[in-house]
Amino acid sequence: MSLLDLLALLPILILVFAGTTILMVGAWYKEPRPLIAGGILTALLAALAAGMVEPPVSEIAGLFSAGAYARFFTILWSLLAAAGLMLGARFVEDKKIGAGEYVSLVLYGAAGMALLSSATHLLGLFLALETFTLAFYILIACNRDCEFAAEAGLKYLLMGAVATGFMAFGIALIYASTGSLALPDAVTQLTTASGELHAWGLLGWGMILIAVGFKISLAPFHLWTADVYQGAPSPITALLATGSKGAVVAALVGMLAVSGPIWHDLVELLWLMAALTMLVGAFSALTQKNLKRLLAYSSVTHMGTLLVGLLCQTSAGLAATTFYVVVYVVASFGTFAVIASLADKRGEPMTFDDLRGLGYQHPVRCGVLVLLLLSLAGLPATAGFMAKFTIFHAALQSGYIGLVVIGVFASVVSFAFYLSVAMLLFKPDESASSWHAGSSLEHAVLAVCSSAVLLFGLFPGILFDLIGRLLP
Amino acid sequence: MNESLLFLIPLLPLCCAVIIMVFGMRLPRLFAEVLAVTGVAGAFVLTVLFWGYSEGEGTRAVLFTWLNSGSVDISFALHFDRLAAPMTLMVTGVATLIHLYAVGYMHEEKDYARFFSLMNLFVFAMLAIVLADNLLVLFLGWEGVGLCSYGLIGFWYQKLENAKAGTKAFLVTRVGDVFLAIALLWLFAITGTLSISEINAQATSLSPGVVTVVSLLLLLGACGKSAQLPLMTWLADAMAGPTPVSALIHAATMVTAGVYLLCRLFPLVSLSVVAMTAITAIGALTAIYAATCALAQREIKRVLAYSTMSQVGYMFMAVGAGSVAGAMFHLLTHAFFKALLFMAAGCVIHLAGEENDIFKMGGLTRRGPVELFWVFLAGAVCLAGLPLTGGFFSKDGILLALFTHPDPVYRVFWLVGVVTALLTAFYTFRLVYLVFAGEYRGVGHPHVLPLLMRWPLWPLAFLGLLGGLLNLPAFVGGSETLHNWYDNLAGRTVTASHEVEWMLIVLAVAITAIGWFAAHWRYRIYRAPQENAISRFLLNGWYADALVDRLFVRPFAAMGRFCSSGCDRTLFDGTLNGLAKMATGWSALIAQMTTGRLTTYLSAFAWGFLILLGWFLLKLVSGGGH
Amino acid sequence: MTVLTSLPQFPWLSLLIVLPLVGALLCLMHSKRPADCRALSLATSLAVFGVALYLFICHGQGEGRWLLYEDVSWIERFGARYVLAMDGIALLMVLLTSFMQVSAVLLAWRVERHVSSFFALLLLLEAGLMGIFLAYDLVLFYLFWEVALIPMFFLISVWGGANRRQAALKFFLYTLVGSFFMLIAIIALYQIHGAQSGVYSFVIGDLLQTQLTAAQEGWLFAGFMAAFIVKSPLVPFHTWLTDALTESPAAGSLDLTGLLLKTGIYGLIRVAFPLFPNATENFLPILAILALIGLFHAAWSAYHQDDIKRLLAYSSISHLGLVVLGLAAWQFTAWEGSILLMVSHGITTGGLFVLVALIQERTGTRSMKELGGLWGQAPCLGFLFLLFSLASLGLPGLANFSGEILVLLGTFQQHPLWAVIALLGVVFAAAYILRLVQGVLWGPAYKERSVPDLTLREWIILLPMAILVVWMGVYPEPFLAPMHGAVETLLAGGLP
Amino acid sequence: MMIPFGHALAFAAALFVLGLTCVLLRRQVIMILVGVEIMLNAASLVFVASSAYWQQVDGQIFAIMLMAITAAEVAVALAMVVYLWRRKRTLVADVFNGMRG
Repeated sequence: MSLLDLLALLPILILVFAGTTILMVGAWYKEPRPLIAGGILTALLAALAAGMVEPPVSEIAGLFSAGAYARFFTILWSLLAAAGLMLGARFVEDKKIGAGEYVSLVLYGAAGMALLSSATHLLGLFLALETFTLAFYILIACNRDCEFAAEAGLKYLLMGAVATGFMAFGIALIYASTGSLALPDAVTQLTTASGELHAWGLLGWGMILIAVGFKISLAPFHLWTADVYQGAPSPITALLATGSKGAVVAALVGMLAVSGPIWHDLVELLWLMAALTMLVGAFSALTQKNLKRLLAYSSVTHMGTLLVGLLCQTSAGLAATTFYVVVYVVASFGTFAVIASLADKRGEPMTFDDLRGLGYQHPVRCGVLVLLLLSLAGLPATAGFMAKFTIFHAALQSGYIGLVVIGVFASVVSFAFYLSVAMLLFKPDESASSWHAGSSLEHAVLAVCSSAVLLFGLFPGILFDLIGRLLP
Repeated sequence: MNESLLFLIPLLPLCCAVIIMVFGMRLPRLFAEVLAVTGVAGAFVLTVLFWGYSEGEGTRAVLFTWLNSGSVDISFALHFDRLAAPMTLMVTGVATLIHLYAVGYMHEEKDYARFFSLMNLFVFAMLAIVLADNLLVLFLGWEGVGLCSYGLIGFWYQKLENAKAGTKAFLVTRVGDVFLAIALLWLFAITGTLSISEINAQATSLSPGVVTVVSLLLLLGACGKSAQLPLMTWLADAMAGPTPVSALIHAATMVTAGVYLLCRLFPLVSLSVVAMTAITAIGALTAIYAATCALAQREIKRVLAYSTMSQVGYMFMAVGAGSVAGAMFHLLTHAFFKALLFMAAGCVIHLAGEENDIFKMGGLTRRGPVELFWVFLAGAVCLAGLPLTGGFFSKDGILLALFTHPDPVYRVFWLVGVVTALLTAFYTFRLVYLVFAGEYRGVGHPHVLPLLMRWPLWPLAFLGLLGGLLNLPAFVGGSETLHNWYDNLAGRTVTASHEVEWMLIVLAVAITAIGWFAAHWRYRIYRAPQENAISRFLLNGWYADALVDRLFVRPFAAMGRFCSSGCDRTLFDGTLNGLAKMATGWSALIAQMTTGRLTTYLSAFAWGFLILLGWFLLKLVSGGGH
Repeated sequence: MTVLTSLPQFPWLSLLIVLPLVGALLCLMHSKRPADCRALSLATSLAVFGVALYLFICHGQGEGRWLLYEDVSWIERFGARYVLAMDGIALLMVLLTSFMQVSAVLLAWRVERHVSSFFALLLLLEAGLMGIFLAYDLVLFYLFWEVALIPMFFLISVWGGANRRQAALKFFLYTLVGSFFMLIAIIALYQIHGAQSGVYSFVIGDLLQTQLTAAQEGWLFAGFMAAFIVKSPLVPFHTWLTDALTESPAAGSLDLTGLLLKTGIYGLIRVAFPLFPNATENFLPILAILALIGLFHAAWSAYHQDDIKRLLAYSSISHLGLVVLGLAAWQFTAWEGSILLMVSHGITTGGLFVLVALIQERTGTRSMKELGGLWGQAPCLGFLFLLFSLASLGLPGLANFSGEILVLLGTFQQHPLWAVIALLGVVFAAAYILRLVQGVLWGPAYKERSVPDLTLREWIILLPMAILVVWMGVYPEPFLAPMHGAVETLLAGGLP
Repeated sequence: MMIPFGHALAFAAALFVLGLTCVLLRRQVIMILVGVEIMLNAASLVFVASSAYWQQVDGQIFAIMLMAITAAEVAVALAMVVYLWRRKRTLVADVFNGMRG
């Protein structure tokens, strides 16, 4: 780890050291506001560092790359952490949670996500994955008042532990069959090696796929999603839904970009999984009576669509997936931000009875929520449409007509439940009880999210060119 | 005066109609009445002034292009020729008199603006038919006339039956209009133009089959408007409208529009023998049908309505026999005496205290002004065809044309014509006796008759009686002025030996006499009418209404129910709701998977691992991990 | 072959789209003061109408394929360009849209609940419609196609009638399923064209030259038709319209029937037919049969209705069946007739919907059993109701007749049987329209209630429509003139 | 003498499956965690075996890293267990089914 490596690793270091110092300070100095402000500043500083500082060396200790792609996602996850802290500020004060612990955990999570997105080595990938998963174990269960939070934490913990087991065993098998952990050659040997060892390697990849399946809630492994999203407090759910899933997908895209089409054996399995995920996600969301559970299942559908993008394994497919990830992160973070901004002493407006006619108490925020839901559904003029358009375009280009049709069918169903929520919010006759007015920080986050969704919807060119330059 | 002023004839009534419609209610009543009458009278005066323009080929006036798209280039154009001139004169003349009568008749009516604007609009539409140069302007008039009759029949809309009668009239005539429209489209497709004169010119070059079918379509179109056999059920109910409306529309002008259409397109229609026999057949059948129905009617106006249907049947027979001059001659004389009869009937109803049923009248010579009886009698005499009256000569001319037609089957039509003449004479005098003879059987007290309701009857009486002079047949020393006036448009010139003509005249006189005496014997001393199956059958017009209702109206409503609730509700919406229910069913099923218990989640994990292992083994076995 | 590069002149077409958007935004900002919102939205729609009129007068008779053309690059990576192009037909549609918008805003003057968002949605709908009529790039066309749905959806679901929510969802999802098939077809076509010519572009002008195999063309054509058939409701797919129309608020139903239905047929003319000429060739008979079935089915169903608004919905379907028949005849006069009929139907049925809304305001009911004798109580309203009903009946001298007679004349020359059957359908129109008029105007007054006659505002909405109805019936020349050139090129197989 | 690589792999796989069945069958949260630990140890066993087979040190480094991560995870898990016990006085996994559907 030469000095140059350290310089290349600057943003992560900022996040981690600041996190630790805030943790220590938090032990004595209980006042939440300055600590949270410090956390936000660190996250923004890290994003700035990732953006400004040109890393001298392109690979850090063989584990992580410091290329443009990695820096882009470091910036994204740091900004996300900053936004997460902004959302969490009021939550921490009301619930009297230790501000120091909260901020440090979020910062560690952000560092983990950034490292995961830039991982080029299986060990680095595993370590980064574990860092932010552990952070989330605690964050999910930190709300002592609501007994669902503990239950959600337990479920996430146990499922995560089993997934870690699978991941570790998968990596071990790949190492056994290829003899190396660095991604590009670990994979190339897989395709060239033959005989019995190759079989183990393939099983290893299957196991990793299962662990990833849990992480981004693909079809058979998605059952935990709804309970965890409902149980966890909204600021945390926002980070969980966008950050953790986005980072895993970013890691997969990075891996595929570096090593080219490696999944030719797994394609049928992935095809089945993608179709199953999209349909199961869409249909289970159709009759939900709780907004957070509905958003959980809708995120399952979105992950299915992302898998379609990954399945293409062409450069167009990867670019489309990256675009989709960014748009999904922005839109879905916004939806949970709206719920977080509405939360007050009585908890959060989740069930459809709370939401009925809410649009007339808080017109602006409900308007933003409807806009974000429409973007998640894929309405043109919002970024969601451009994202789905590129994914379907890439899928059609590489001949997955069947998946595109299933994707279309799932988006029709998703339009149905998104619109029923939109209608519910603006149901004219019921007069709903009014919720919290929301702090200025939350309004800032919402403003950023909604304008980003519209901007990328009307002028997607900006993001397309940026991604074009990122992917090698 | 250049010919573009020709447009003033139809436009004058139109402008007056629009002015009355817009400002009618705001301005004093007198203004509306005066404007209405001057509108029509002005048109009459203009027709007289322009009479010279109708010589020779007539004059053509174009206002502006109406439709211009690709090969279609149709403009608002009028053609004032020798066929149109007398018709316009009759329409505007009779309309003026009827408007004067209407001023008196509708004295107490509050909603006068709507009435007079619709009447003027009607005259405009009728003139559009008469003066049209191309078939589309004729179609415009054709539907306009249908609209005005719909509006005027349903004038007293407070009672729903009147509105229903108006709707029925509009719909039945609309069915006729469809056939006319098909003919119109077909003619345009084969001749490339809709101008009547060009169509008549190209008629000989068309294939006979097409000419026959187009002519039959034109016939059906004409039947719609002239209430001939297949489409006649609306005329009897049309009596729900005020009497001036019946006089103008259902006696003089609208019902004769069908005859005028066939005369206008005579060069085309006459080419097909089949069509000509069909026209005559329909005319004959309608004549006999209407005459029998008139026998058993209880209301004065329904008797006259069926009588009109019968007389128009005569005109169809004349056209079918090839004598346009005969048809137009009967059309003109019929217009005079039938309008007179309707207006007189209006006075009679007033005298009988708004009572329509002739069996509740009687002895009206003494209740009202005595001159009313003489005027009514003049009209009745023309209708019955007493010798030397206008009706006699025109009807006799038609019977002569039928008798002398080369085709033997026309003798049958001639016979039907003679029988109808007998029935006509009988029901006419039945009407006269029941209304005027004996004691007053009704309960109503007589309304006083304003002068304006009595004064216009006289000119029509004279025109009816002296109508024969218009086309006095040669063997009586007449100069057949009307026939010469039409010369090339007049169709077949009827020539017969003296014995035949005298034989027919003697027969006609005998027929009328028999009819009169039979009516005298039956109705001179009043006896209560006995109800039996035949009289009910005739009263309901051979149950034609019930037939139409069962054949068309009820199936239409059934189809409506089938399409709307059958197809839309159950089939289309049903499938959609089915799909929606299926989707929610599946989603409930899947949502149950998340039982909330951790063990199920972990077992799902295990199932996923098992699927992977199974797939992996499959891969190993099948491809050895290629 | 790149079509004309962007003409260096004032971007009129973008103005037509941007103006309503700006108006919508301003309306949202003034949510506290409803009076300002009303005035603002009226001013915006009048301004848009003014621009449309100016274009009609000054650019109405341009020769060459396009009267106005705007072309700016939008997403270089995909080759999707921001292309707006206006020909004679688009000009008429723009004019109709702006005119109906002014009357919709005036009609919505008495809305009380959430006034600012109502007008904002109305203006957003207008922007979407303008976009559909002008867009000449497939992605842009698809974008406006869906964007126009959202305001209509919220108009129905928030301000609608009894079961508005179900109707709104059905309306949205129906169109959505159709347009998703179109999306797949668009991408596939873009792919094939790119592979063939190396130029990856979504502009319809470029995509016209793609050589497609019969199977490919068949499938892509089916994809596009899925969207357009559902939107111009041909019979099996029309149930969404009757529910949406009966449940939508007055101004909403005016826009829905006057304009949204036309986007389906407009899509046929502008996108589906030119792009796939020979697939269109052998689809025309099926289209004609569907149109005829639609004509009769809707007429019969209309005859059976008791709710007058639902009756008018069915009458709209019946009229559009005739329009589609005119297009299926593939003949110059028939096309001009059907486009003229589209415009005149927008005005006549629009007028009827305005009157139905006024009647509902006054009597509180839409069922024919509780209506009757309106002529006595409100003669002016009754007269206009009669005028518009007769116009939609196809009475010569009024608006719909000129369109219908041209369609029939044109269709008869190509397929006499179709024209004759269509003519029978027109008689059925008389049946249900007269039943409507009798139910509403004639007969004894249902119950003694004071039905006030038309106020000044209502006169301002209805008078121009009445004048237009008579003008289009008597002298349709100015409306026919601009579309000669456009119909000429479209009939020539769309290849410029 | 060297144990053949195949045997080591097979043994590790068996160990992994045992761990998995322990996770699936046991009701108590703590016993599920034990199952997970077994699975992780199986993974580190494979690492050590393959590092010996490929004569590389990476596997062993990964094994040590794995120990660290397992320790961290157990720490957090047990903290969660204590927290749950204090709340619900039970550790049966299925008791925590407040959220469903």
